[in-house]
Amino acid sequence: MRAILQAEDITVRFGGLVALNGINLSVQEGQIHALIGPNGAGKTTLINVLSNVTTPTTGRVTFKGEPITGLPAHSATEKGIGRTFQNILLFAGATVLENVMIARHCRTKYGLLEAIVRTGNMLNEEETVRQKAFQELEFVGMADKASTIAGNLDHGGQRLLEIARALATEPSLLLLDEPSAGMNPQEVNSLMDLILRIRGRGITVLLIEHNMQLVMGIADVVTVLNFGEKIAEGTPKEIQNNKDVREAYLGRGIQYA
Amino acid sequence: MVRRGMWASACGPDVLRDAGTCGDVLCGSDVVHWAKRGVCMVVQLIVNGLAMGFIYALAALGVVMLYNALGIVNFAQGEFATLGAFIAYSLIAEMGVPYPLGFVVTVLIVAAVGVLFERIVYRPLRHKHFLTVIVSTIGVMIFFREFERIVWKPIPRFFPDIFEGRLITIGNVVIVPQHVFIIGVALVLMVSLYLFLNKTSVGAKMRATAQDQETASLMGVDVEKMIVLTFVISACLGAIAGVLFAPIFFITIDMGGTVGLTAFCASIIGGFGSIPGAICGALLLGLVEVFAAAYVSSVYKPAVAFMLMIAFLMFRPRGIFGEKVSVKV
Amino acid sequence: MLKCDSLSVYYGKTCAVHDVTFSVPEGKIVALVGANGAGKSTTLKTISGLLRPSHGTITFNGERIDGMRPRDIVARGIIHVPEGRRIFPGLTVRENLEIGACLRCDDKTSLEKDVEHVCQLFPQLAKRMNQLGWSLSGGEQQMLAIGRGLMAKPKVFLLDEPSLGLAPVLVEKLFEAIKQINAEGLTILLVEQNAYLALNTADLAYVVENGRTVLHGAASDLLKDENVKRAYLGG
Amino acid sequence: MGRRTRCAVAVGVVTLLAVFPLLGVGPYYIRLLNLAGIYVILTLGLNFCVGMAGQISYAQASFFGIGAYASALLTLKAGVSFWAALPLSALVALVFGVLLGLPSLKVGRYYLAIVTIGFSEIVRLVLLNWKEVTYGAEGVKNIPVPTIGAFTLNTDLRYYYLVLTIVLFAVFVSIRIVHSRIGRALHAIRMSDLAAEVMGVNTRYYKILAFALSAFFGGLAGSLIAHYDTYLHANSFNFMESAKILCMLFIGGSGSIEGPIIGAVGLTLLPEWLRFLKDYYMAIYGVGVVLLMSVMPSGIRSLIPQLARFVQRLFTNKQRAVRSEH
Repeated sequence: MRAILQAEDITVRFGGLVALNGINLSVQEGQIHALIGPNGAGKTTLINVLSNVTTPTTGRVTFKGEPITGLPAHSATEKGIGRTFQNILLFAGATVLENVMIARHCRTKYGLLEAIVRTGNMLNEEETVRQKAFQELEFVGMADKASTIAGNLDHGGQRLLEIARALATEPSLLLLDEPSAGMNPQEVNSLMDLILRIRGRGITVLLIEHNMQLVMGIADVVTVLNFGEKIAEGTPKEIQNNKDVREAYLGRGIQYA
Repeated sequence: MVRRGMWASACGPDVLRDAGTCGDVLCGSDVVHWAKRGVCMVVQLIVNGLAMGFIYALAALGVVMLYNALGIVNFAQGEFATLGAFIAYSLIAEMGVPYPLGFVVTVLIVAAVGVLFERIVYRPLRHKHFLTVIVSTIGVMIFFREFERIVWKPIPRFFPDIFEGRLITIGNVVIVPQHVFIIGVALVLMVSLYLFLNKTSVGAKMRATAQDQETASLMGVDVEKMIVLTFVISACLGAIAGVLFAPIFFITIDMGGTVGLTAFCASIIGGFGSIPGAICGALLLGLVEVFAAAYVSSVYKPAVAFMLMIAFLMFRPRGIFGEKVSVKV
Repeated sequence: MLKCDSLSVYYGKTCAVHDVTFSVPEGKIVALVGANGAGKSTTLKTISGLLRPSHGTITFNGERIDGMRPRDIVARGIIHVPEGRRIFPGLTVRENLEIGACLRCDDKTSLEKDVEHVCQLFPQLAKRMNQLGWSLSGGEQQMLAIGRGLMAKPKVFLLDEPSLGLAPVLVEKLFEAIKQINAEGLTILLVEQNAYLALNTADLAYVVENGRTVLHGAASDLLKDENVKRAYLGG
Repeated sequence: MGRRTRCAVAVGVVTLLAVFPLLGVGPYYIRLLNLAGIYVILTLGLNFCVGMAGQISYAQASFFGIGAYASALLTLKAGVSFWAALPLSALVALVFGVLLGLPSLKVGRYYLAIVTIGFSEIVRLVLLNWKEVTYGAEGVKNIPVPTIGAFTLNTDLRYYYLVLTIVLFAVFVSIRIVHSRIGRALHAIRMSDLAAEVMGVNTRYYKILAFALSAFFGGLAGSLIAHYDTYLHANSFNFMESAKILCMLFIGGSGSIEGPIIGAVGLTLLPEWLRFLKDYYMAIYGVGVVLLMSVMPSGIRSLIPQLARFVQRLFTNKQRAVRSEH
């Protein structure tokens, strides 16, 4: 096994606030890696750093052995890092299919003139875009909703669409920010199945989650953050029995008379 | 159809520049040392620049208060100034109302327009896309201009000088009393606005509403009323700027546009959303404009504000006092 | 005292709260427990008048309050301390507190007394009276938010995620203060993601899942419930 | 609609537009149509920037002016033929579009609005004061009329076909861009800058591209107006002109192809039909913009689906009637 992504000594400061403090994280290829911790622990900030949305104050990120810190976010996507957003960030006015088609952008090449002249190459690429977009919708089970306006989907549907959209960028690492938020237990079950199927495609998954059932059920490795610092890392079992984690997050430690 | 430049008339009769160089005439007859004449001109230019700066500052305060409270920029803001100037002209010059009374009545009328603006233009657009808001305020701007064109006809009006052409002479320095008057009124207004916002409970409620409408309503603040009040203050500041500005230049339909856009530039230079920043930015712009017109070229005066603003956006986007804006994902 | 009956709330087309029913007896701490996005905060926002329910009723001391303006609800003594503290960053601590009391037409001395009271409860705030809100630490901001709510002399307190992003030590202190406020006679409806903490603090609790109340009972019983343990306590 | 029907409709519309002015329309109305066509090009151009990419721009009149001056000066001073000056002036405008696009990477929303206003004001002042090149406040006179061999486009009707050709070109290019990865990328930027970037769209590049395309179309329109009016003055390309184009775009419906066309044609012809309003026209226009924005924020275009359904119903009813007769 080898690390697909390596973050070294990541520190992020916003003004006086330290959001992340010297985090080291290594994600192994082909695994499901969960990131847990209380709200405000810096999990989303870390995901933002890994997807190059936020530039860290110090530290470096290497993806497949190549440094990616400081690159614009779209080139991280091109290199194979896909992501979803905690506060669902869909193209709400566009249809479900259009949402996924936009995500194929970095896997198509034709330019302005080809678009105007409509060369054969352009038409081929467009055909592939449509096919692949449909495939991803089928993969997450939303093909029947292709022409729905994304903003009109229910919460669970929007989360799935975000995943389909991220998959359409052909990532080798998928970052999921609270994919189960707002889903009911049945939806969570099928989400767990979906995440396993994503790994089955050879895609490494790094996810932020609050739902312990999901984390403990499918994660290979769990990292716990608290106050911008890594307080524990290990298998789900190890984490559950870790005293620090219970105090900071799971909450066993706080007792009242 | 003759299409007129928006600022064409504003840069035409450059009264300011004449006032600035009048030192040549007044000091020149004496046997004054050249350098001394230079100094006296600089002092006069500073007074001119500050006067202009304070007018921009009043308008900029209106812009910033509205932006802080509602997150919108009203591109028709400058029209409050034009409207104020025209109404004051009608009341004072045409109907013979005494200046102080005319001034107050003008401000009251424009305040009422501010209330209407909130009801008719802002409310229906509250949660719309910012582009829609921008286009809508263009509509308002067109309406105001055409309304003024119909009522006051497109003839430049000259507002009577309340000081009847007297000049203040201190040594070799000649100062136009209107400039001093502008600086005085603006200072008094700023101090009272500061006291109102910071020392009264209504002021605190207004600031609370500006910072977080939802939470303010959870505290029992009447958010709607505070928003209307913000519009009223913003409109009043515009109107006052217009009335003060009127005696310096001709009153034209384009006048407010210049003041309004310069005020935006000033608030950007100061750091958008910062009240002290807007004031400093406005004073800086007033001074730079006057000095550039006197020493470089008056032809490009209307663009000075924009050039300075673009320079700031390029090299110091936070402005003089602005805080760092961070994007939240 | 406060009752919600089959409450449903929509955000646009998506249903955030679906048939939520619960009641808050006087003098008790009642907790709403559930995962992120389960509809707990939406419920609180609906009670305080920020959102309008599409179905169901909210009654306070027998009077229907659903659909009222937030102002009128505040005037009846229901105070919502919002999620994420939401203190006014550009106002001083004292001004923040005074805004909290803005619907009371009290004189200066009684206001001053209440400010004193808040300072006794949270001694850290006393030292920072003239600082601006944003300069406070997270814990102090939460204290200020609660203090600001107390200034309105509430009858019912709606607390939304008070432990959010706070260090465990601070959380402990904060919850002691909450218990103290309750002991002084204030009824509290608590929304908390940390189920363990919530169940340890509350007298009664309701479990909310996907915008429905699925389980309720005495907090101590729920703490022992196997399902609750598995879903929310990570056990 | 299938490919065939679409082609048929397109051919029909083009034929109609080509034949229409020959049916005894007075030269005054043809002049209006020419102006409408020029505004269609301008508005379609602005649509790339504002409608599709969501980047506010008050500078369309400047690109219009830059194109007009470039074309006029190229023909007058450098002796270039109109047919070369037309694309060249569009390219000159494009370069300025890229220049203006650069700050759009740093600032957004209201800031960008002010930057573009500033840009257009600076352009106007330069055109007005750079006497050696632009003839300053006198304006540019005697701009040559385009010729094809011995044939001169010196009547409104003859110019009509030139304008029509460029309009069709603009519409064609717009349609092709909308239905491509470029159109999708621009649209994505409008909906969410951040999401677009994370989905792999190089938002910097596409924002600049949007400005460049806007400017290119603006330049084309400028060249057309210069050789049509044969006289130019810098003050025509002012803030209010930009505001007017922006209003056309939003009243028609931004982001689409039909919206800008409806807006530009409608607002050019409307004053003619509303002549009885005289001086009040512009004031009512202002009020109209405000009302329309609050009632119909996506423009008149949003009426089209309803209209289409209505027409379809009429059509199907007729068919049914025909069938039942048999």
